[in-house]
Amino acid sequence: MAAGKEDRIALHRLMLVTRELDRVIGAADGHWHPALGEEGVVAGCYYGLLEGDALVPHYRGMIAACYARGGDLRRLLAGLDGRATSYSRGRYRSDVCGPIELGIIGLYSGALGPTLEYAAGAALAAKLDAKGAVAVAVFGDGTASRGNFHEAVNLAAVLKLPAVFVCQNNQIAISTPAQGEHGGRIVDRAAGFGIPGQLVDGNDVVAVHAAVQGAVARARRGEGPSLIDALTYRVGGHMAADPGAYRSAEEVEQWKQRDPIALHEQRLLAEGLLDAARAAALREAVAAEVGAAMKAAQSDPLPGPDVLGLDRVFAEA
Amino acid sequence: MAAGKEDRIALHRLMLVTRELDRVIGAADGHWHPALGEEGVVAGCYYGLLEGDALVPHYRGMIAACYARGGDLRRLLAGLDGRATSYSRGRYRSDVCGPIELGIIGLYSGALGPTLEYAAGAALAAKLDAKGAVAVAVFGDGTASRGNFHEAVNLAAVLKLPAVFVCQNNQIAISTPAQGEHGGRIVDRAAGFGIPGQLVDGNDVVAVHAAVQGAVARARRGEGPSLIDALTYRVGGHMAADPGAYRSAEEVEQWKQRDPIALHEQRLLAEGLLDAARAAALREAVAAEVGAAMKAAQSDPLPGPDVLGLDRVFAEA
Amino acid sequence: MARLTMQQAVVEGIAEEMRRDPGVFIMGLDIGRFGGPLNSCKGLWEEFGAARVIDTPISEGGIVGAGVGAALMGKRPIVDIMFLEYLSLVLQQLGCDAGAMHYYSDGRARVPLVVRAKFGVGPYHGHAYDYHAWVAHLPGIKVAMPSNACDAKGMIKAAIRDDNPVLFLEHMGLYHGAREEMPAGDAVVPLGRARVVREGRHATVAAIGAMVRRALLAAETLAKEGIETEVLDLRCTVPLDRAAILASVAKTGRLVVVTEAMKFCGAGAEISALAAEEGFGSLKAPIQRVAAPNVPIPFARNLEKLIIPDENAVAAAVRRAMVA
Amino acid sequence: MARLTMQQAVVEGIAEEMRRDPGVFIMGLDIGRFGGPLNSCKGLWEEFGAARVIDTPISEGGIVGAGVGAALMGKRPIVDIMFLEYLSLVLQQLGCDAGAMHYYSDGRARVPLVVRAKFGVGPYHGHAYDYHAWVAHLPGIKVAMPSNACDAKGMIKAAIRDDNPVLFLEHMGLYHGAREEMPAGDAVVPLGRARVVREGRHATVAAIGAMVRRALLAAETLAKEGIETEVLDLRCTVPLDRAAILASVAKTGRLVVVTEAMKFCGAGAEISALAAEEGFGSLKAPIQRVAAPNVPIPFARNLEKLIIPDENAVAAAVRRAMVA
Ligand SMILES: Cc1ncc(C[n+]2csc(CCOP(=O)(O)OP(=O)(O)O)c2C)c(N)n1
Ligand SMILES: Cc1ncc(C[n+]2csc(CCOP(=O)(O)OP(=O)(O)O)c2C)c(N)n1
Ligand SMILES: [Mg+2]
Ligand SMILES: [Mg+2]
Repeated sequence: MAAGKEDRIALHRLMLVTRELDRVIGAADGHWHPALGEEGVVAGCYYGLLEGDALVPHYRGMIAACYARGGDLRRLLAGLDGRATSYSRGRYRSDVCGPIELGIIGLYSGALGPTLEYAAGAALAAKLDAKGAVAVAVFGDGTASRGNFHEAVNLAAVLKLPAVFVCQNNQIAISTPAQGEHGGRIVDRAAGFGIPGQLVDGNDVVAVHAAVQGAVARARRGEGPSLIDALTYRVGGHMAADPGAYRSAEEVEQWKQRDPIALHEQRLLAEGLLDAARAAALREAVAAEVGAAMKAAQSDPLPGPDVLGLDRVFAEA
Repeated sequence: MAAGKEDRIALHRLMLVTRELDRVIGAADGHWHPALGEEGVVAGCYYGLLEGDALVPHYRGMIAACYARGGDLRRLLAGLDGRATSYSRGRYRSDVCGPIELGIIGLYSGALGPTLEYAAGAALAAKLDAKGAVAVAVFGDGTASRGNFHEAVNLAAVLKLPAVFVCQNNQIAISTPAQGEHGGRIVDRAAGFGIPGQLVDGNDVVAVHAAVQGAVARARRGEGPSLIDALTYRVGGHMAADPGAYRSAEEVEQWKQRDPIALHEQRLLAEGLLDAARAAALREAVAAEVGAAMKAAQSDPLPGPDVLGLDRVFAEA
Repeated sequence: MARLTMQQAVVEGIAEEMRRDPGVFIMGLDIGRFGGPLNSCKGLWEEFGAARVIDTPISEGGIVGAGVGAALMGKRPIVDIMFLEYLSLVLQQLGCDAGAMHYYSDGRARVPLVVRAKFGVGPYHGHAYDYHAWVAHLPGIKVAMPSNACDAKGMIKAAIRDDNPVLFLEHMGLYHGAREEMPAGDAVVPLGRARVVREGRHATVAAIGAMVRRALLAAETLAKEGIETEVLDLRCTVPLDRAAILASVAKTGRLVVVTEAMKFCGAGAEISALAAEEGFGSLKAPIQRVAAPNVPIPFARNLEKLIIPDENAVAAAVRRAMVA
Repeated sequence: MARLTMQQAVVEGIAEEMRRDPGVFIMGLDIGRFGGPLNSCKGLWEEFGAARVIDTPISEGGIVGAGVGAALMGKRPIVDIMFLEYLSLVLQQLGCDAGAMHYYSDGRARVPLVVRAKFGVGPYHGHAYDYHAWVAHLPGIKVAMPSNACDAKGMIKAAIRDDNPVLFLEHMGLYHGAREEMPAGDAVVPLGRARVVREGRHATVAAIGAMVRRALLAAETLAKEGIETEVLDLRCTVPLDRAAILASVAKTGRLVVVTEAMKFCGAGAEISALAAEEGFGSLKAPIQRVAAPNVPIPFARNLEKLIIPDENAVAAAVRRAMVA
C-alpha cells in the first residue's frame, strides 16, 4: 500500500509537526519526552487510519498521534500542564493520554504495557462489529519486555483479531540499551505467535507507512494481527532535560545523519513533489501553527475547584 | 548427554512411579491432576539434577518431581489432604508445592506463571555464586500464555542466566486445545529471545532427558538459558474426575498408542537392558512402594490446632 | 418460576442480558464447551455460540485488558477470571486503569465491564482467597457480592447494565447450594443498596456474602438469649450503603462487622472506621470485627475451618458488644 | 558525620549492608550507570559494579519474581521498582506468593527480599499513588515508610536484614528535602516500632510518611489554641505498632489518623478500626480520618493540591475531635 503524492506530503507535514512540538514543548518543560529522530515511525503509524479505527499510541509521540486523528492542538497542548481547556479539563495529562473521543486509547496510569491489551480488546470489538475497523497499537522496545506484550499479541493471534502491533523501536529504554532490554530481536517474536513479522526502517516514513497500512489492510480483510518492528533511534534524551550521559556521542551523531525528516524531504525534492520554496513554506506554516497553539494554550486558565468532581468518579446511567 | 544404562533404568523407574502415583491417588481423589501419558517429560526433566540445583516443577507431576529429588513418598502423599506428617504439616498442599528443603520451588498460590520468574531468580543466585548450579523450570503449554513466561525467559536471556525452561506441552489447558492457547509453536518463541529452542518428543524419555541435560550442561558452562518444547499428550482428564467430553476419543486413543512407558520398556527390552521378568519385578516393586506409602499416609494424623500458628506468619531472625 | 441455585441464577441473569443486548459478550478460560469451572457459564456457549462466548488462553491480564478495550469501544464485556485468587493479575487493568478512565477523560470514557470471580471456602478445596478490598480501595470500580441466588441474578443484571467496571464475586460455598424461587420479570437489584435481612434493636451485624447466613444463624441463637440482632446484608462493598449502616447503628448502638476476608486492612476495617467516625454518637460499645486472621489460608480442612468466621464467632462478638 | 537527604540516606544504608554482606544485591530498571530515577541508587554501581547492581528490562513481575527466587536460594535481593504505582504488577509475586512462603513451608522457606518504591506528591509530577494498603492486607510481608532521613537509613538497613519480604516506601516529597545528621555507627531502626514525635495530652494524631511533618505543623498551630497534640510517627503499617497507638489513645482519648493514600479501605481505616475495637473505652470523640478522597489523583497542580491532606486539614480534624 504505497503512499501517493498527497500522502507523502502529509507524512512530511506530520513529521514536521512532531519535531516542532518537541522543540516548542521541550523548551518549556524539561519533563517532556521528545520523539526527536523517531518522527518517521510516529508519522508513518498515525497517518492514514480511518474513522472507527482504534488507535493506541506509544506515549512518546502521543500528542502527534492525537493531532493526526484531528485533535485540536491548542487543547492538546493545554493538557501538558493540565489547563481547563484541555480535553480532560486538567484532570489528566495529555502527553501520555489522548482523548477517547478521537478513537484514542491512551495511558490512564503510569504503567506501560496494558494498553497493548486494550488494543486487543478494541480489535475484538471491531471483529464483533464486522465493519472492517482495526486497532493499531504502538509501543516502545522497552515496553515489549512487559508481560502485557506477550498476552496481548498472543490473544490477538489466537482470536485472529484485526490488530496491528508496531514497535517504535528506538533501541533504548531510558538508559537501557537494546541488549539490556531484550534477548533476540523484537521482530523475531512474531513467529512464536504464528503471525507475520516485519522489520522496517523506522527512519523511512514511507516504508513505515507502507508496512503499517499493509498490516492494516490484512487486518481489515479478517486475516488477523501482525507485528511490525520499526527500527529507529532516540536522538534526544529520555526527557528534554536528560543529557543522556550513558551513551556514546558518536552513536547519536551517526543516527543524526539518518534524520527521517531530512531523508524524506530529499526524496520529495528529488521526486519533484516539493521544491525548496514549498519545503520552507511548509516548515514555516507548521512552526506558526504549533507556535500559535502553544502560546494560546499557555495562557489558558487552570481548572477551577469545580473540575475536581469528587462525585464524578462513577459514570451515571 | 546421552543417558547411560543405569540412567535408562532409573528413567524407566521414575516413569513407573509417576504412573503408579496417578493410579493410586486418582482412585482416592477426584481432584488429582494425573500426568497420564506425560511420564516421559516428567521423568526426563526431573531425573539427573545435582544437589544445589533449583527445580521449579510444573504442578502436574509435582509429587514425582519431589520424589526424584529424594522426597519421602509417605510425607509427600500425606500432603495431598494436609496431614500432620506432610512437609508443611498440613499448612499447604503437596500436589502443587514441593518442599524447599529439597531445592524445590513450588506453587505457593493457585496462580500459574510466577514460578518461572522464581526460577530466573534461582538461576541468578546460582550465577552470583558461580559454582555451576542451574535452575530448571517446567511449565504447561497453557501456562506459557501468561506474561510471566515472557518476562522470565527474556530476563534470563538478557542476564544470561543458567536456567532451563521446559514446556511440558500436553497440547491442552483444561479443555482448551493448543490452537486456542497460543498462536505459533512454543519452541518458535526461543528465537524471539535469542536463545536456543529445541523441540523434543515428550513421549521419548531418553530424548527429553538428553535435551534437558544438554541445556543444563550449557547453562552450567555459563552460556545462558534454553527453551525446550517437549511435545506430549494428556491422556487423562484435567482432573481424575474429568471425563474429558470436550475432545475426540480417537485422538486420545492415538496417543495412547504412543505410551511413553511402553515405548521405553520396549527399547530397554530390545537393548537387553531389561528382560520380561525384571520389567515385571520393577513394576511390582514400584507398586508396592507407592502403595505402602499411600497406605501409611492415609492413616497419618491430621494437624492439631497448634499447627495453625497464627503468630508464625513472619520469619524470626 | 424456576427454582435456581446461585450458579444457575448468575448464568440466567447473564443469558437474559445477552438476549436483550447484542453488545454483551463473555470471555474467559474454558467457558465454552467446557462450561466454565463449577459450571460458571453452563449453557451460554450452546445458546450464544463461540462468537459471544469466547474461550481464551491463560492470560488474565490480557483478557481483562481486552475487556477494558472492548468496553471503551462500546461493548459490554463480561470476563470470567475463574477465581478471585487471580485478582492481582488484573488489578492494573481492572482497578488502576479502568477505574480511572471515566474520571480522567472528564466523563467521556465509559468502561461497562464486568469481571466475575469465584472465591470462598466451600466444597471446592482451594482458590478461596478474598482479596476484594484491593479493588474497593480504588476509585471508579464497583464491588458486588451477593449472599443468595435471587440477589445474584438481580445484581449480575445490574452489573452488566452498569456503565462502570464492576467486580462481581461468586462464593463457592453458596454456589451449588439452596435453590431459590426467582422473581418474575426483569428484576434488577441495584448495586449499592444494603438489605435489612433481620430486624433487631440491640446490635447491628453488618455482613456480606456467605457471612450473611452465618449472621442470621447467630441471630437466632442470640434471640434465645434475649438479644435482638439486626442483620444487614451489605451486598456491595462499593458503593457502600453508608446510610443503611449508620441508620442501623443509630438504632442499635452496637456494631459487629463480619467478613470472610482477612481482617487487617480488609473491607471490614472501612465499615468499622465509618461508624467510628460518623456513628460515634450512637455507639454504646466497641465495634467488633469478625474476620479471618491475617494468615495464609491453611490447606488441611480442619485448620481451614478454624480461620473462617462461623456463627459461633459472630454470636460471641455480639455478646462481647452487649457486655461492654 | 555526614548530613544526608533521605535519598542519600537510603543509598548509604544500602551501601553499608552491601559491604557487610556479599549476599545483598540490587536490581531494577536504570539503576546502574544512570543511577536510578531521582538518583535512587546513585553511586552503587560505581562502588559495587554491574554484577551486584543489576540493570534489568521493563519486567516488574519478572524482576520481583527473580528477587523472590534468589531470596529463596539464600540471597538478600533488593529490587527497585521505581514507583509504587507499579505495585499491581508485582502483587502476586511479592504479596500473595512471597508473603505466604514462610508459613506454607512450615517455616522452612525464607524470603529476605526488599522491594523499594517511590511515591507521593512532591516536586516530581506523576507516579504519586500510594497503594500500600494492598500489601498490608496480606499476611507475611512488612511495609515500611520512613518520614525522615535518619529513619530512612536505619529502616532500610533493618529491611535488608529482615528475613521477610519488606515493601520499602520512599516519599518523593521528602526525597531531596532537608539534610539530616546521620547517627554514628551501625544504627538500625527496627521495623514495627512507632515513635512519639511530639507529646500531648488532648488528642493523638497518628501519621505516617510525609504526613508526619504536616501533623507536626498542625500541632504547632493547635498549641497556640491551647490544644496539646500528641503526634505519632507510625513508621510501618506492618507490623503496626498497636501498643503505641492504643497507649496514646488511652492517654488522650481522641484519635486522628492521617495518611496520604485514598481514604476508602486505606490503611487509615485499619488504625481507626483498631482503636474503635480495642481503645473504645478511652475514646471521647469520633475518630477522624484525614486522607485523600477516593478519586484518581488529578493532574493539574492546583487540583492535586486540593486532594492531599495538608496541615490545615489535620488541624481541622483535631478541632473536630476536640469539639465532639
Ligand atoms: C510498567 C512500567 N515500568 C516502568 C515505567 C517507567 N518508564 C517510563 S518510560 C520508560 C522507558 C520506556 O522504554 P520504551 O518502551 O522503549 O519507550 P521509549 O521511552 O524508548 O520511547 C520507563 C521504564 C513505566 N512507565 N511503566
Ligand atoms: C494464572 C492462573 N490462571 C488459571 C488457573 C486455573 N488453571 C489451573 S490448571 C489450568 C490449566 C493449565 O494448563 P497447562 O499450563 O497447559 O498445564 P496442564 O494442566 O495442561 O498440565 C488452569 C487454567 C491457574 N491455576 N492460574
Ligand atoms: Mg525505547
Ligand atoms: Mg497443558
